[in-house]
Amino acid sequence: MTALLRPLLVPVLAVFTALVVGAGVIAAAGASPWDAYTGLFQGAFGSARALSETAVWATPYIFAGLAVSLAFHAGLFNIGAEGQIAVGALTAALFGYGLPRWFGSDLPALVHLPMTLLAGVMGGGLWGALPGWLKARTGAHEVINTIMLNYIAINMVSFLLNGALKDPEPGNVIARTPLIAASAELPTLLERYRVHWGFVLALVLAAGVAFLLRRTTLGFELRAVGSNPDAAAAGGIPVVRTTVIAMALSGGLAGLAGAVEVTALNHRHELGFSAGYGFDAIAVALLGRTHPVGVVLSGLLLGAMRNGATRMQFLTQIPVDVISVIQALILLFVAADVIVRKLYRLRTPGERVALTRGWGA
Amino acid sequence: MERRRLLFIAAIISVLVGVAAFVGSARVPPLQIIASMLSTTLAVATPLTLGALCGVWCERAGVVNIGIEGTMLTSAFFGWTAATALATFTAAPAGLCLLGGVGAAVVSAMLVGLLLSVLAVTFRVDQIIAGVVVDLFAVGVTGFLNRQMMFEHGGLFGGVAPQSAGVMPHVRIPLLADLPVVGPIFDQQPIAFAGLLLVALTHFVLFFTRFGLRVRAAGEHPRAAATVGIDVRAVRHRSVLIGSAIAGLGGAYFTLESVPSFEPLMTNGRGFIALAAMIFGNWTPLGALGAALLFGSAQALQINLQFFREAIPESLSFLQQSSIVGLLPYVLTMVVLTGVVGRTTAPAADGNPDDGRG
Amino acid sequence: MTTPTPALACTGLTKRYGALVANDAVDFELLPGEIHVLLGENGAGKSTLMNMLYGMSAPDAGEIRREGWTVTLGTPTDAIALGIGMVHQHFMLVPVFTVTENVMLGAEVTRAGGVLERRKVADELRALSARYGLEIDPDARVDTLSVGQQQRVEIVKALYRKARVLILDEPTAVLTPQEADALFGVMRDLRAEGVSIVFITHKLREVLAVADRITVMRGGRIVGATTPSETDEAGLATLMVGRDVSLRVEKRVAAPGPDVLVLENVCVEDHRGIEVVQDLSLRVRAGEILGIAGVQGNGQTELVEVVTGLRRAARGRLTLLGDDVTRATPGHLLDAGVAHVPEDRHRHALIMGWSIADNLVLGRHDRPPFARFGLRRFAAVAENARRLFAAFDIRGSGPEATCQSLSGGNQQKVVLARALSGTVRLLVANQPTRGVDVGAIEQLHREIVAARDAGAAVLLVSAELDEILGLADRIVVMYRGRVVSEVDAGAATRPALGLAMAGGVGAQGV
Amino acid sequence: SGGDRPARPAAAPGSAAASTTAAPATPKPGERPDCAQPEVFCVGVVTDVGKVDDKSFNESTWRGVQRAQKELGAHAQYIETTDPKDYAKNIATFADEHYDAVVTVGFALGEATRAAAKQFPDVRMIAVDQFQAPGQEIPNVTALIFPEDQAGYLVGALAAMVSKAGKIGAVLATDAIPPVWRFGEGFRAGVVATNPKAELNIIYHNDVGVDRTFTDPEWGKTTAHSMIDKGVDVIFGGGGKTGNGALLGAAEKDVPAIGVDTDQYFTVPEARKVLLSSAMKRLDDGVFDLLKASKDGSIKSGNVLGKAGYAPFHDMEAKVAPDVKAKMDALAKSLEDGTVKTGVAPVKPNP
Ligand SMILES: Nc1ncnc2c1ncn2[C@@H]1O[C@H](COP(=O)(O)OP(=O)(O)OP(=O)(O)O)[C@@H](O)[C@H]1O
Ligand SMILES: Nc1ncnc2c1ncn2[C@@H]1O[C@H](COP(=O)(O)OP(=O)(O)OP(=O)(O)O)[C@@H](O)[C@H]1O
Ligand SMILES: [Mg+2]
Ligand SMILES: [Mg+2]
Repeated sequence: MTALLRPLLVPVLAVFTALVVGAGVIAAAGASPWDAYTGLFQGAFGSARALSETAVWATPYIFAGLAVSLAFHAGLFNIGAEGQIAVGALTAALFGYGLPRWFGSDLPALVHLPMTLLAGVMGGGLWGALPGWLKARTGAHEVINTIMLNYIAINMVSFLLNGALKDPEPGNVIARTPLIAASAELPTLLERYRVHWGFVLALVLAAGVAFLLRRTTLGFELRAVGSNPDAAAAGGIPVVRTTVIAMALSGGLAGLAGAVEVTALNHRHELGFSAGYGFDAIAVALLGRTHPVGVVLSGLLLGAMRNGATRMQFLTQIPVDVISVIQALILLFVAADVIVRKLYRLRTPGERVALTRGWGA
Repeated sequence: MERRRLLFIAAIISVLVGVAAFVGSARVPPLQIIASMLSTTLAVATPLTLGALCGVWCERAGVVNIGIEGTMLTSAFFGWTAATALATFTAAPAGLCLLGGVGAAVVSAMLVGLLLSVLAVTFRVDQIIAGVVVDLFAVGVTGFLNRQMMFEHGGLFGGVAPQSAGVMPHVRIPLLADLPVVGPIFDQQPIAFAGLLLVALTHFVLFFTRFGLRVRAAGEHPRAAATVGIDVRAVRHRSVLIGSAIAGLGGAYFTLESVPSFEPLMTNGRGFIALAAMIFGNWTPLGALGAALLFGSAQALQINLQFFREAIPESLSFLQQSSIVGLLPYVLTMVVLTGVVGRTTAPAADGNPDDGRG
Repeated sequence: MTTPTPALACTGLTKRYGALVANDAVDFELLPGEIHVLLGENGAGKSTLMNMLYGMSAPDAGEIRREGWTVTLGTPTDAIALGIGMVHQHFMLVPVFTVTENVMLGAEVTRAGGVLERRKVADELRALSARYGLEIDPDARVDTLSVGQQQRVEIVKALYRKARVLILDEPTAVLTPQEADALFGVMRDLRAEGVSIVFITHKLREVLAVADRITVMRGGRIVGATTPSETDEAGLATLMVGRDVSLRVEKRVAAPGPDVLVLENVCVEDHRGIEVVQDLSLRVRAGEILGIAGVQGNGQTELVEVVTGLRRAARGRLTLLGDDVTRATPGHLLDAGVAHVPEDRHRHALIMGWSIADNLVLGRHDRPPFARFGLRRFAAVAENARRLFAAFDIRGSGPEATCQSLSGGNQQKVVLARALSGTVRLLVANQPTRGVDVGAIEQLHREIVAARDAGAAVLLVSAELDEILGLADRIVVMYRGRVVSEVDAGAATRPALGLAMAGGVGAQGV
Repeated sequence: SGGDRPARPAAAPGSAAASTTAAPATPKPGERPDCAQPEVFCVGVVTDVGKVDDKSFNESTWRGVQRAQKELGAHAQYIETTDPKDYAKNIATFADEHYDAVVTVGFALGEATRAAAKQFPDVRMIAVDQFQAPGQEIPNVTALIFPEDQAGYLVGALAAMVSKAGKIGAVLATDAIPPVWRFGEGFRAGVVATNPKAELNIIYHNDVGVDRTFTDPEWGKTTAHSMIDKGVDVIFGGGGKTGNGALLGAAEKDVPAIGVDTDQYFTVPEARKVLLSSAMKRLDDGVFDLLKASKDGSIKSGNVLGKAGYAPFHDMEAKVAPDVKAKMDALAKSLEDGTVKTGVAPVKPNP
């Protein structure tokens, strides 16, 4: 039991410490930390609807957190989840409203929905595979390329949403696609609540990623390339292909985050909807120690914080930015675990996990 | 090699300026368009140059800094807050308030830099993660404090929209500023001039002084530096602080030189473009300036294409959309990274926490 | 006759790394104007001792004296100020800096404002290098220099700082015999000027050639002292290892079969695009060990990379058992029965943070019995590990422990065990015993011979003449990317091979 | 502008911004009123993706609500939206607490507001900038819309009359938001009607994401400068802080400028010396009036047209010729009584 809980120790202490510091910030802002955190808790877990909304918020976090984690395991830092989400959402929306038109008839949901989700996976996957390929082939660092592709994605999506893919309905002025067909909608889990099958899919995929990494030869190869690409190459593992696959899978997961938002919630893609998921996903992955189970837990935590923030603001009128501050603090304490370990006088483990290498490597 | 890169950059800038002059020639004299492009380019390039210089300083010493965006955002906020507070609560003349603001911007940027270097150098946290922490922090803290100070009651300005101290005055260099076409280069605001000066200064310090030699050694081969008695950590801390101070000036550009107000997220990703400019410029100050000017001219072109939109044929009208011309810096950076246009080489120990100790 | 005050001395110097005592109460004296050789097997603690004397690491106990004065060396700066210079086992040069910049780094000459005086220093360097016959171009970038030239830069670096005590940690490991001889000339000149030198080497010939005095370390302790006139190579070897050493491998005469690997006119470029293997042709037959002798850096690494598919030949043709494998991938070659023991086990062979069991299947992880339908089968992986642990006498805390936790020798056993655990048609072993102690070496050699006897072709690359002479059935010598000599093992002699390795012309006739 | 000593807040009498000083502080936590009580009037504000301190439509709305707080004794709270998927949840947060009125700010909330209105028929929804198509009105939704085109038309005419070179520029955030587009098109119509030969340049930021286009004053200023460099001598800046940036750019080059939304004489003091006027839409007044009507039960459903017009000339009073002033007065009347039409569609037609 203690062995199972041990990896949770530092993240839990990091969250705790961040909340304590956050309480100081809230108090300094003239509000009661007790009220604020009560609101946060109520808003996140206080009712059936709150729980449902927390799951809704957590869903994209889990997908995107898994995306970033998977790349980490292959020694790659995917800062591009943001762009991959946008592209995945766009392609999913396109297939969601476009497929029936191209076929000239309605499609059964059993066909249409999977194809729509798959379109999102492919869109995000291609967007992720490109920097993977560039990295493996030319050594161009994936961090800078994924950042660049974020901007390219946002501009491209903006261009398409204002032009070719814009909802032509008279009266529409917003840069958004038409509504997807009902057959492409991802149903909710429960009557009257928004929590949807995407959440279940996220949990399933977390298990899937865990399975992939641990039980499959592909996962073995991914981790080998991530831990020591030279030894992997000498061991006959095709490093270029594996790197591309890793980034494609990572991008695909991020794309799925976008696709699920489209098919389950918004039923269309609208400009500027994925503000900041990409960076949040990094926090989710790191807080979850890049382990799929950890990612699910941290995705739920961050989702709860974002969701509960509404009620916190309602009760205290504390600006929601305080959540960003707390989130940064959590990441700070997780990344610099030395601080937490010193603070709570924990032993420092011998091994250090190096997540990335320099630009050149 | 470096010359080739600079020539390449100059060529692209000429093409961009040429396109604008050509497209608009029916309505405005080409020379006037070129002068206008030049002045827009310089303005847009200023924060990019300063941000890229920050990157050069940090990464030359071996510390990857993807927190430039956060550094600039933070300093933009504190610079403006300080200047405005001085203007509101003291009788100091506007110039002094602005100077105080610049000071606050630089100091706050250095504090952010200290956070980065403590994480990355002292604790040897993964540098990219340290940068992400800085960026997240900056967004949260500036958004939060901006609300607290500017809007809420009990805030610094008691919920009143405060009077700002205005922006930095233009400095005209006599005679030169009156030259045709290139005149705008000599009629700018202080931070823009400082940017050009700092490029030269950084180039000089990095490549011609003892400190620069040690900075570069720390970024190339920290262990070798340590064996000749150089305190690599100290060098890295100092470099990050110097770089951050320069980024602080870049932040000050937004709120004290460009416009007298702060808005949450107002740096709008320019820190990341600055990072791209640094890479594009192959980690050299001159290259960074060139790349910043290139990106600046891309934006200038975008504005000009919209201005002259009726001169663009219908079939090409999508070109004047900001989301298309706006892609230029990003696409160019990716192309450059592939090594097509002369390979970029990062300092060998960039991102490597090894400091020759233990 | 009174003994002069030692230029540098220490008493009771101790250094621990966790449970490992790297230096155990070491007493050491360096007299003025002597060349003092420090000898010892790998891991004996020589570098650790020198690092403490240079201020690079702090002793846990003990005292250091410079010319009789007790000193504390907190950083290299302190050591440099006391006239101590060190040339490290691995070069400490910034590749993109010029020679001048590298030499002045940390001891810069500046004008007002900290502006570097490059010209002045470059002129000083010219004078300095002329004086000691160390030709170097002060304005050349270090990454354009040969290893030997870089070595000279390192020495100039120390001399420039007016070092009176010079520590040379294995400076000859990467030098050709001629370069080494030139270095010895410099060392003698320096000695004549009163510079005291500590010289670390593994090459017994060199020891006898330059030493005034010899100190031997083993297991972190000083175990003996002698002088060249009192001993010979065999005596030194015994002193080093603590018992009589016989590096002769027991093996039958080879019974070579058909060609397994054939290289025809192969040319290979290194990462800089320089052709480091030129027009090389050779064949390795089943059941024989072909030894490639040569000083490191003469193209052997690149040759091995080509043979194992990690690098593409620029020109030429490779065939394996009759099939053209010029463009084959490492995975393909692995499947075809090419086993590889890379030169650098940490970098190219092992995933240090992984379990030994997983490392033992790396490369065959995706094939039955270790995987089926893309799914791994852990039972088979564990069984494999159990079997190889027993067969290769791997000593560690168990298959699930990380490779990190193994000693160097045992890590190398893991690499060889993995290489030999499948069907092996061709074993490519590059420096298979580097950094490995004598006991392990004997076992590793036995396994290689056993693979040969089972019918595998073996391509053995080694810089150690003894290893080549002991193992190989046929020997080729590589020099500057070419085969300069090919002989039967029975006919080979040390001097002849040594001459050929140094590029000597007489080698051809052997 | 650098030379002027900025005035202290105390020295800015009657400024719109300063009026917030008098508003009561947000209620202390713990003393939450019971909004279900009929005599307690509770107002909630849900912002678009953006903050209540955006110096733009969110803030103007909040100022109107604050006035209701002061004058009607209303209890007011806001929730800032961080992601569009929260629109519904945020509205429901107020409805669940039995708030009497919920003000939803911005066009993008249209669908969520209508859905919430059906779900909570007892809550009065005040839908700012959310035009209700005829025949689709919902009983408890009151849309507050403004004739931005008329305000734009007025200042367009002003610009055309003031411009000497006949070159006029408009720097606007985005044409994806209908009110901004209508300001721009109204401006265009006004310019063309007054001086058909005038050269009009409208540049939209349209950069990354709708929300970001409103928060880029640096771009606004740079763009204004680029226009002025090419001979433009009147600048119309609109769209949050991006537009403000354009005004500041004009001020720096001493070129007459026209603001938008509120009387920007008070929100961008640095541009006072060049600020001709502003195309105003009285969001705060409109919201306050509707809240007052909501409280006393006289509120109507459907679309309610708020006030729009142009702001006084302030410091530029002396520089505007008397005949221009007269023409402006006349034009304002004609627009109001419908004798002059702007010809601008309620929303941007699709390509
Ligand atoms: N930084 C360190 N941390 C832990 N152990 C170390 C460290 N440095 C050296 N050691 C260990 O101390 C012992 C002595 O190492 P040292 O490098 O001094 O050997 P050496 O005699 O120089 O060997 P070689 O001939 O291979 O250079 C070895 O077992 C080595 O692994
Ligand atoms: N730099 C280092 N940091 C930490 N541990 C080290 C370091 N170098 C060596 N070690 C550890 O010190 C021990 C001895 O290492 P070394 O490589 O010298 O083994 P060795 O003496 O060659 O072993 P053997 O003789 O048993 O083959 C091993 O446990 C190794 O993991
Ligand atoms: Mg060893
Ligand atoms: Mg050693």
